[in-house]
Amino acid sequence: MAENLFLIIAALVIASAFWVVFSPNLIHSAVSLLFTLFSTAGLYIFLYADFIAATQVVIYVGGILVLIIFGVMLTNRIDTPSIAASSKNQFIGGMGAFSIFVIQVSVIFNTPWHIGTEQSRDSTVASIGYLLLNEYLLPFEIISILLLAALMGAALLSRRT
Amino acid sequence: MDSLQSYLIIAAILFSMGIYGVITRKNAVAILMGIELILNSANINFIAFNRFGGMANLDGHVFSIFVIVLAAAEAAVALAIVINLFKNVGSVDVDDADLLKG
Amino acid sequence: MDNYSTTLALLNLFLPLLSFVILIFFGKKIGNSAHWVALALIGGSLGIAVSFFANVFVDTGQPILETSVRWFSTGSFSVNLGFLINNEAAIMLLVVALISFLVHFYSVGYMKGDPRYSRYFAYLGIFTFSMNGIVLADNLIMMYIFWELVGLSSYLLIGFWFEKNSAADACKKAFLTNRVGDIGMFIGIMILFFSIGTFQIDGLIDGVRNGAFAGNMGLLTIAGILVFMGAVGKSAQFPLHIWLPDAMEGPTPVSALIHAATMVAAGVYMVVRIFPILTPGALEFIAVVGGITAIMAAIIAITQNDIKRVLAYSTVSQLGYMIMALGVGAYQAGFFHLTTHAMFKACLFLCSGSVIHAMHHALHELNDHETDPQDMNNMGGLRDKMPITFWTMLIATLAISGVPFFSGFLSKDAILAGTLSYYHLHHGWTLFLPIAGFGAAVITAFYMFRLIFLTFFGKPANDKVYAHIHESPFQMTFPLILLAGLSFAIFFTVPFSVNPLDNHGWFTEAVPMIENVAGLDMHAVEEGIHHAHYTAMGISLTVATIGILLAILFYLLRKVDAAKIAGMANKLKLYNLSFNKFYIDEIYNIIIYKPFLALSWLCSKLDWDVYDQKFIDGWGWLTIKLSDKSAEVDYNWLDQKVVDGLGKITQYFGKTLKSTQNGVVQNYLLGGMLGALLLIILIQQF
Amino acid sequence: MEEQAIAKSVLETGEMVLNMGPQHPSTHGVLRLKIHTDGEIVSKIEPVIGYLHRCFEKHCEYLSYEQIVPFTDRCDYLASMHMDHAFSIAVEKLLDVELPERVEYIRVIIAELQRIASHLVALGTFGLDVGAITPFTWAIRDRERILDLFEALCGARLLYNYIWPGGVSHDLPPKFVERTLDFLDYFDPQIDEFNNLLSTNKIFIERTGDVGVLPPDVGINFGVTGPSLRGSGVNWDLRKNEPYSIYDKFDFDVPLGEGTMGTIGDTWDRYYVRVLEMRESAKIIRQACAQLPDGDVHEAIPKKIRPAVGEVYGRYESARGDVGFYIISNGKNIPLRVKMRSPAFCNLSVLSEIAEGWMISDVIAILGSLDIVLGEIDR
Amino acid sequence: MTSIVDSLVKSFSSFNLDIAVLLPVITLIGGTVIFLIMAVNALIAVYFERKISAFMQDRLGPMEVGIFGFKGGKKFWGGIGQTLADAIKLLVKEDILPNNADKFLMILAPFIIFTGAFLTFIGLPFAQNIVISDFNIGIFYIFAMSSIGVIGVILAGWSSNNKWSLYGSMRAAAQIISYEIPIGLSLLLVVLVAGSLHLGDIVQWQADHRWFIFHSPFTFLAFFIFYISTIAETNRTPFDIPEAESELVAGWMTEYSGFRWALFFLSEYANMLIVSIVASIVFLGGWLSPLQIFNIFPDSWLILDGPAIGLFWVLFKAVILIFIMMWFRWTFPRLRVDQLMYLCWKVFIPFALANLFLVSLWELIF
Amino acid sequence: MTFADIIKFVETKAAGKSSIIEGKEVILVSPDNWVEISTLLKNESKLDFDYLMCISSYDKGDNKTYGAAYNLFSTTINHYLEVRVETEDGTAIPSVTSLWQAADWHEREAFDMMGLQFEGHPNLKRILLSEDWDGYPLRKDYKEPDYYRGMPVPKDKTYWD
Amino acid sequence: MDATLLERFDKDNIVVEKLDDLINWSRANSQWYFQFGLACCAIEMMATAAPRHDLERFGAMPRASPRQSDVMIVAGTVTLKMAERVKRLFEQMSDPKYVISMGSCSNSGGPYWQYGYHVLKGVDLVVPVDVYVPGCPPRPEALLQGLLELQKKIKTETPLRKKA
Repeated sequence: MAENLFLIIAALVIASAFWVVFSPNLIHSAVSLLFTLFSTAGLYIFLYADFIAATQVVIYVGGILVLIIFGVMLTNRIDTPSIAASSKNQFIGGMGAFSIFVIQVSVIFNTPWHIGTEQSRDSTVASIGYLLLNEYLLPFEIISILLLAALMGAALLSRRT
Repeated sequence: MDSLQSYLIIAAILFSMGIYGVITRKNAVAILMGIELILNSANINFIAFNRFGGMANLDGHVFSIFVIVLAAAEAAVALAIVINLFKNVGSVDVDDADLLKG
Repeated sequence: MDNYSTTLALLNLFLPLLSFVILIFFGKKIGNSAHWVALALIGGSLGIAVSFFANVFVDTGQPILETSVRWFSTGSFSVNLGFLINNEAAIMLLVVALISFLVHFYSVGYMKGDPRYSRYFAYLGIFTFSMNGIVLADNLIMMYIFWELVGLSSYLLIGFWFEKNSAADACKKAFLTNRVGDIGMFIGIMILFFSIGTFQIDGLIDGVRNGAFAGNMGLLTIAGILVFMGAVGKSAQFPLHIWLPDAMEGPTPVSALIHAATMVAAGVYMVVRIFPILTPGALEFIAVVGGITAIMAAIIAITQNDIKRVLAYSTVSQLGYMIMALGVGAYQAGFFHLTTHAMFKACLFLCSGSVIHAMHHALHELNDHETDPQDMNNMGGLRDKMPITFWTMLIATLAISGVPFFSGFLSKDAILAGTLSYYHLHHGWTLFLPIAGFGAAVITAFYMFRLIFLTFFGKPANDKVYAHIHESPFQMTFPLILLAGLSFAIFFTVPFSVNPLDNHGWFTEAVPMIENVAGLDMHAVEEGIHHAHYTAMGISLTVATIGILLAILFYLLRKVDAAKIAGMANKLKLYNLSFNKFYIDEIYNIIIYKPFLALSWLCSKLDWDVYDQKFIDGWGWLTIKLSDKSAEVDYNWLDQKVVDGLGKITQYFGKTLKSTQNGVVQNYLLGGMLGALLLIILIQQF
Repeated sequence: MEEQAIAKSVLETGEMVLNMGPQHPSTHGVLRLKIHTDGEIVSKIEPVIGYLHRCFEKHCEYLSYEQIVPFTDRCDYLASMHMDHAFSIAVEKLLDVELPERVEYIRVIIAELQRIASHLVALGTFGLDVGAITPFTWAIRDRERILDLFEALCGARLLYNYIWPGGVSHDLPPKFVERTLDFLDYFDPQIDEFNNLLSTNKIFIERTGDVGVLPPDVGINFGVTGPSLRGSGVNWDLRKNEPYSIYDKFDFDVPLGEGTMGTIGDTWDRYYVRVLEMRESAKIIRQACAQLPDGDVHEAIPKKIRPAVGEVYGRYESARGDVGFYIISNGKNIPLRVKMRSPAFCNLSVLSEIAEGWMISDVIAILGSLDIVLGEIDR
Repeated sequence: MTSIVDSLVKSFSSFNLDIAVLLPVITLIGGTVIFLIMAVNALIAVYFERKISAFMQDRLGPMEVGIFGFKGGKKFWGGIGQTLADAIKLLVKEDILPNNADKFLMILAPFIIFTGAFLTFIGLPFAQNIVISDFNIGIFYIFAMSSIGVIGVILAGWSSNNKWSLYGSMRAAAQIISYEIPIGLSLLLVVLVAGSLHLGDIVQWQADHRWFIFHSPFTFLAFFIFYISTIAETNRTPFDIPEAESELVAGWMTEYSGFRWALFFLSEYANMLIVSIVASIVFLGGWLSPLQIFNIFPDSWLILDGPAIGLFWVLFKAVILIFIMMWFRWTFPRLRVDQLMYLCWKVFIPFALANLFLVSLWELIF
Repeated sequence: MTFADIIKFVETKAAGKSSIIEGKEVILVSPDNWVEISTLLKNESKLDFDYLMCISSYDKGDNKTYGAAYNLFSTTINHYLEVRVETEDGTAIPSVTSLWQAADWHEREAFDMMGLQFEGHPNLKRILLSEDWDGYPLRKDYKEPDYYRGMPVPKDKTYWD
Repeated sequence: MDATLLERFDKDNIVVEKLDDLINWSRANSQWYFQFGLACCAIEMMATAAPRHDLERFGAMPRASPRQSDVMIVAGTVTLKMAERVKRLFEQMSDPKYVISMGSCSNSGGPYWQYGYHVLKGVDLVVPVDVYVPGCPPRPEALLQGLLELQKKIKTETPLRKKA
C-alpha cells in the first residue's frame, strides 16, 4: 500500500512538473507547480522529514507560489484569463535536458552509494534547531542577512518611482 | 521502491524538466518556475541522502532549509526584477530583454 | 543575587536603548513630550547605576557582577558577551548615568522648540546605551562594538543640526578621525587575540601573567600602543585631537555629555581597563602623548575667543592630564581626575550653554543674525543678569583651576605628584612630564579665569543685547546647581574620608592599586607618589595662584593690556601659533593632503609628459615613417587580396554566428548547458 | 527616449476601467460610475446617469398643476413631502395666495419629520457603504415610526400627495401632535445610541475623516447645496438665509462641519452635519407643535389653478439641498414649462472633482456622504 | 495522546485485515468524519450567524422554516431548517461557468480552498485524544495547511474573468499572506515558551503552569494579535474587504453559483471554527476546565476531565470566540485596504516581534 | 443690491449689451454678448454671482426660438438675478462652464432635453438619455419613437396588443 | 441530478415525488433575492428587509451578485436605458430563477404609462415575471405576500420529472 502511495505521489510530481514546463497557459503552469510542490512535500514525509514537508508547504505553497502568481498577474494584461506561455528552442533544449537526464541516470545507477542504517527519530524539529544554532550558526546568520537584503532589494526594485 | 535510487531518479527528472523549462520558456516568470523545479530536485536529493546515508545528524534537512530560504529570497528578487523589466521593456518575454546584445 | 544583578545590568544597558527605540519609532506621535519618555527611562538607568555604586563600599574583593554568555562560535572560535562590573565600572556607570540624566534634563530647556525635538532625545538615548555598553563590557570585542556605536551616535549628535555646513563637516571629521584611531585599536585587539586566544580582559591579563608574551615583550608593547590608539582617537589626544574643537558645532548639552564627561573619557576608561597589560614602554609612550596634549591644548586655549572652543581645548588638556597620569602609573589619580573632571567640565559646558542660550535668545529678539552668540568679546557683565549661571560657572572654574576645597585640587595634585615621582624614578628627559603638568596647570588657571572675566565681568560689549539677556529656565539651571555642588571637594571627601587618594581614602579602597603584569613595578610608583605628594601640593597651589593672579591682572583689572602682550608674543609668532592651534590642521594639510596631491600630480606628470609625450609619441613618429613605407605594400597586396578574402570569410561566419549573440540570456544559458554536457562527456571519456 | 515612450504606454495600459453600476449595491439606485483605476487608486470617475429618467418635465407639459403633485412626490422618493412643499410654494408664489397659519405650521411639522426620515435613510445607507450593517437597520426601524405618523396623516407610507398648492389634503388626525411629541421623546436618545454605534467608531472615523475633502469655494462653484455644502463649513441654509414659509418664527441652529475628525469638509463632516440636523429638526417640530394654531386647512385652496402669464423660480431647502422649481405659465391650467433644479444632480456633479485620487472604497464612502437620490437626479 | 486513526488501527487489528484494505478504510472513515464536522459546523454556524445578526439588528431572523414537515405546516424551532434548505437549494442549483472564464481553474479553485480547510482538520485536536491524526509538529502543520487556501482564492478570482472578482482576489491574497505573519509570530511565542510544536504538549504545559493568555503581559497581547489577525485571515468584518459587498459586489466569489459557491461557504465557516479552536487550545487552555482557575470548586468537580468534558470545553471556548467574531461583523464598519495593510505591517508585526523578544526576556528573568 | 441697482451697474460696465424684458425682473442677453456679461457677473466684486443655481431651457413654441434661463445668486452679497439667453435653433450659446462648474451638467441636460448647443463646452453629449436616442424630448414638436432597440415605446396600449 | 436518474424515474415515482417535495421545499424557503432596487419601490423593499417586516423570517436574504440569487425583485420604474441591463442581469442568474415585479411601474409603467417616453411599460416585456405585486409603491406586507405567493408557485413545480 505504501508502495502504491509512493508511486502515486511520484507520478503526481513528475506529471505536474511536466505540465509546468509544457503547459501553453502560464497560469496553468503555476497551478501545476502547486501540485508539484505539494506532492514533493509528500515525498519528504516518505523520507521522514515532517518538518521540512510542512516548511515546504508554508514557504513554497503559501509564499513563493503566491508571489509567482502575483508576478504573472502584474506583468500581463489581466483582463483576459488566458496568458500564453510560448516556448522556443524546444528541440535543442529537449535534447540537452534529455542528455543531462541520461547522464544523471547513469551516474545514479553506476555509483556505489553508501547506504547507512536508518535512524528513526521522534521529532526532527529539535535536532534541526540544535544544528541551526550550533554547527550551522554562521551560515544561518548569513542566510538571515541574505534574506533581509533580498527583502529590501525587492522592495526597492519594485517600488513606484 | 523505497530506495535511494528511486528518489534520485525523481529528482533527476525534476532537474531535467527544470532545465528544459529554463531554456525553452519565453516568459520570465515561467523561467522562474523552472528554477523552482531545479531547487526542489536538489532538496529531494539532500533529504534522500540524509535518510539513506545513515547520517547521525540532520545536516541534509538543515541544508534543504537553507535552500528553501534561498528560494524565497530568489523568488522575491527575481519577481521584483521581472516587474521592473515589465515596466521598462513593456514585456516579460525574455526575447525582448536583449539589452545585452553585442 | 547574581541573576538579579544581571537583570539590573541588562536593564541599565537597555533602558536607554528602549528610549531610543520608542522615540525613533513613535517620536512623531509623542512630539513635544518626548523628554518624559527619555527622562523616565534614563532616570531608571541612573537609579540602577546608583544601586551599583552603593556596592562600591562593600569590600568583598570580588567584582560586583561578572557574567558571560557565549554569543556565537564557529568551530574553535567562540565569542562571548558579558558584563564585568567592578568598582571602576560602577563609578564610571554612575558618572555616565548622572551626567546623561542631567544633560537630558538640561536639554528639555535648551532644545525647546527644536523641530527634531524627539529625535534629539532618541539620539541621546542611543548614545547613553552605547556608552553603558563600553563601561559594562567584559571583553575587548564587545567593547569595540560599543566603541563604534559611540562613534556612530556621536556622529549623529554632532551633526544634529546638519543643515549647518559646519556641523555636517564637523561630524564627518569626528567620525573619520576616530576611524584612524579605531583601526589601530582593532589591530591591537587582534594581536592580543591571536597571541592569547581570548577577548576577555581577565583572560588577557591572565594570559600575559602566564607568559604569553614571554620573550616577546616588544609585540606586547606594540599591541598596547595600538590599542591605546583607540583612546587617542576617542579621547582626543595629540595628534588626533583635531576633531574635538570642531565638534562644538553640536548642541551644547551634547558637548557637555560627549566631550566633557563621557565619550572622551571612554578612552581613559579603556586604558584603565587594560592597564595591567601595558608594558613600561607603552606606558612611557602614553605618558608622553598625554603630556604633549596637556600643555599644547592649554596653550591653544589661551587665545581662543569662542567660549565653547576654550572649553573644548581645556577638555583636551585635561584629558591629556588623565592620560599622562595613566602613563606614569598614577592610574588611580587619572581615574579620579576623570570622575571629578566629568562633574566640573559638564558644569562648565552647561554653563556656557546657558550663556549661549541667553545670548542667542537676546540676539534673536533683536533680529540680529550677524553677531556670534558664542564669541566672548560680545559678552561681558553678564554677572548681574545671570547670577545662577555665573556662580555655578565660577565654582566649576575654581575646581578646574585646582583651588583648594574644590574637587579639581584633589585629583590634579595626585596627577602632578605622579609625574614628579615618575621623574624621580627615571630622571633625564622625563622632567618634561612635571613641567608639562605644572605648566598646563598655570595656563589652565589663567585661561579659565580669562573666560570668566570676559564673560561675566567688565562692561557689556553691546548694551542692547545686554538688556535682553535673561537667566535660563529652571530645567537648565537645576543641573548647573547640582553639578556645581558636586565640584566641591567636600562631596568627594567628607562623607567617606579626608583624602580619597590617601592610603585609606575611599577611592584607594574602591580602586585599589593593581598589579601590572607586564613588568611595571607598581609598588615603586605608589611609594614615589606618596613621597611627592606634599611637594606637588605646594607647587600646584603656587602655580594656580600665579595663573589666577595673571588673569586678574590682564582681564579684570586691565592693568596689563592683553593685546599688547599678545603683540609682543607675536613677535616670535607665538600668539599666532597658539591662535591657529599650532597649525596642526595645516600641518596635516601639508604632510598628508599636499604630498598626496603632489604625488598624484607627479604621477600624472610622468605619465603624460614623459611617458605619453616622449616615449609613446616617439614610437608614434617612428611608426608613421614605417607605415608610410609599408602602406603601399600593404594596400596593394595584403589588403586587396589576403585581408579582403579573410574578411569575407569572417563576415560569413559572423553573420551565421550573430544569431547566437542576440542578447537573449537564455541562448547563452543553452550554450552553457551544451558546453557542460560536452565537458561531462569528455571527462567521462578520459 | 524610446524606452520612456514604451514605459509610458505600459503605464497607460496598466489602467483598468471598472463599471460600477447601474446595478451595484452601493450606488444608491441606478447610477453608473465608470471608474478608471490604477491598482486601488481611482484616477478618473465618469458618472453616467439617466437610468431612471422618468420624463417628469415632459409630464408637466401635459398635466395640470394639481396633477403634477403626485409626480413631484416620485422625484425625491425619500423626501416626497419636501418636493410637494417646494412645488406648492412655487405655485403659490405664482398665484400669489396667502395661506392660513395652520397650514404653514402643519407643513413645517411634516417637512421636518420628513427631513428626519430622509436623513435616517441617508445615514443608514452610508453605514452600509462603509460596511456597517446594523446602523442601517436601526435607522430604518426608527424611520418606520415616522412613516406611521404619515400613514395616520394621509394613508400613504412613502408617496403622500399631501401638500397641495394652497394647503394640505387633510387636517391633522386626532392625537397627531401627541404622537409626534412621543416620537421625538423616543428619538432623541436614539441619536446618541446611533452616534455610539457609528459616528464615533474609530474605524468609521478612519474611513471618513480627512477623506474626500470638499473645499467651500469648489462646492459653491459646483452648485453643491444642503448638508453636503454645510459639511464644508458654509453657512448656507435657505431656512435661515431666505426664510420661506414660517421658518423665521423658529429658533434653531444650522449645524456646520467643523473638521472634528479631520479637515473641514471631509466625509465625516458631511455625515455628521446630517446627524446634527436631525436634532435641529426635532427642535423645530417641538416649537411648531407648541405654537400650532387652530383653523381650516382648506380655505386657501383655489378651485382651479390657472395662474397669470409669467414665471417663477421657487426655492426650497430639502433634505438634500436647494430644490428649485422654475415654472413658466402661459395663463392656462397647464404650465408651459416646469424645470426642476435638483439638488442631488448638482451634488453628484462634484463627485469626480473630490473623489479622484482616492481608493475605490473611499469613492463609495464619498458617494454615500453626498446622499444622492437617483429619482430626482434623473427626474 | 492517541489519535482517532491510532485507535482505529488498534481496533481493526483484531480483524487481521490486510494493510491494503485497512488504510483506505481508515482514510475513508477519517475523511467522512471531517466532512461531517465541516458540514454540521456550517449548518449550525450559518444559522447562528443569521440569528445573531437578526437579534443585533432588532429583527427576528429565520423563523418560518421548520425542519419537520417540509410539506408545509408544522414548524419547529424558529427557522432551524433554514440552513438545511439553503444547502439543498445550493446543491441543486445551476452551476454557471461564464463563457470567457478559465473553466478548468474555475472548477479547481473551490476544491483547493476546500482542501486547505479539510487538511487542516486532520491535525486539529478537539479534545485530548480526539484528533484525527496526531502530529508532532501539530501547530506548524495547521499553519502550513491553512496557507493553501489562498492559492484557491487567487485562482477563483482570476479565472472568473470578472474585474470585481480579480480585485477581490488580489485583496484577499495580499491580506491573507500579510496576516499570516503576525499569526505565525504569535504562535511562535507560545512555541518558544512551551518548547514544543505539539498541541497536546502545549496544553499540558498550560495544565502545569497557567493558561497562556494569563502567562505574561506579552502572551496576553499576543492572544489579541492572534485573534484579530485570524479574523482578518478568515476575511470577516472589519477585515472583509475581499468580499466587501458595497464595494466589490461579492469579491472573488462574484461569479460562482450553486454547489461550488457552497464549497466556499463551507470552507469559510470551517476556517472560522479552525482558528477559534486553535486560539482556544493555544491560548485558552484547550480542554482544561476554566473552573480550575478559580479554586473555589470542590476537587470532585474537576475530576470530570475525560475526553467528552474536554470536547465540551474546547467547543465552549471556540463558540465564544466565534460569537465574538460575529458580534464584530454586525457592529463594525469595514477598514480600507491601506488601513488594513497599515494595521498589519506597522502595528501587528512590530508588536508581535517585540512581543517575541520581550517574552524571551520574561522567560529569562522569571 | 436690488434688481434695479444690478441693471444700473451692468449698464455702466457693459452698455447696450443687455436689455430688460418688459414687466419682468429679468435680463435678456444675446448669445454674442453672453461671454462678456457672464464674466462681468461672476468676476465683478460688486456683483459676485458665485452660485449658478439653475439653467432652465425653454421652448417658446414657435419651433424656432429656444432659450436658456440662468438663475444666479451671490452667497456673499445675497442678491439674485435671472438672465435669459435666447437663440434660434442651430446657433450656439457660449458655455459658462469655465466660470461656474455647475453649468457643466446643466448645459448637458439642456442639450439633451432641448437640443441647445453650447459653444466651448468640454463634453457636450447626452446626459440623461442614451447616446443613440433620437430627438430632443422637451421640444414642443417632439414625437416619441415607436420602438427603441426593439422595445415598444407606445403612448397607449393599442400599440402593443 | 443526472440524466439516468431522470429517465429511470420518468413516470411518477414515489421516491422522485418525495425528492421533488424536498427540493421544492428548499427552494421555496431559501429565496435569496437579488436587490434590484430601481426607484421608489426600492425604499419599500429596504423597509421590508428591515426590522419591522423582516424578509429574512422567510429565509430570504439579499445577495449582491446575480449568480448566487434565486429571485429578482424588480422594484421600481424600468426605463429604456435600464431595460437591457435588467435583461442581462436576469440572464446572469443561475437556474432556477424567479422574478417578482414589484410596483405599478414595473408591472405596467404605472403613472408614467401615458407620457413616459423613456419608461418601459412593464418589465414583463424583457423578462418573464412570476409574481406581480401591485401598488405604487406596494406596502411591505404586499411584498411579503408576493413572496409567499411565489413560494406557493414553486411548490407546484416538478424539478425532477419532465413537465407534464
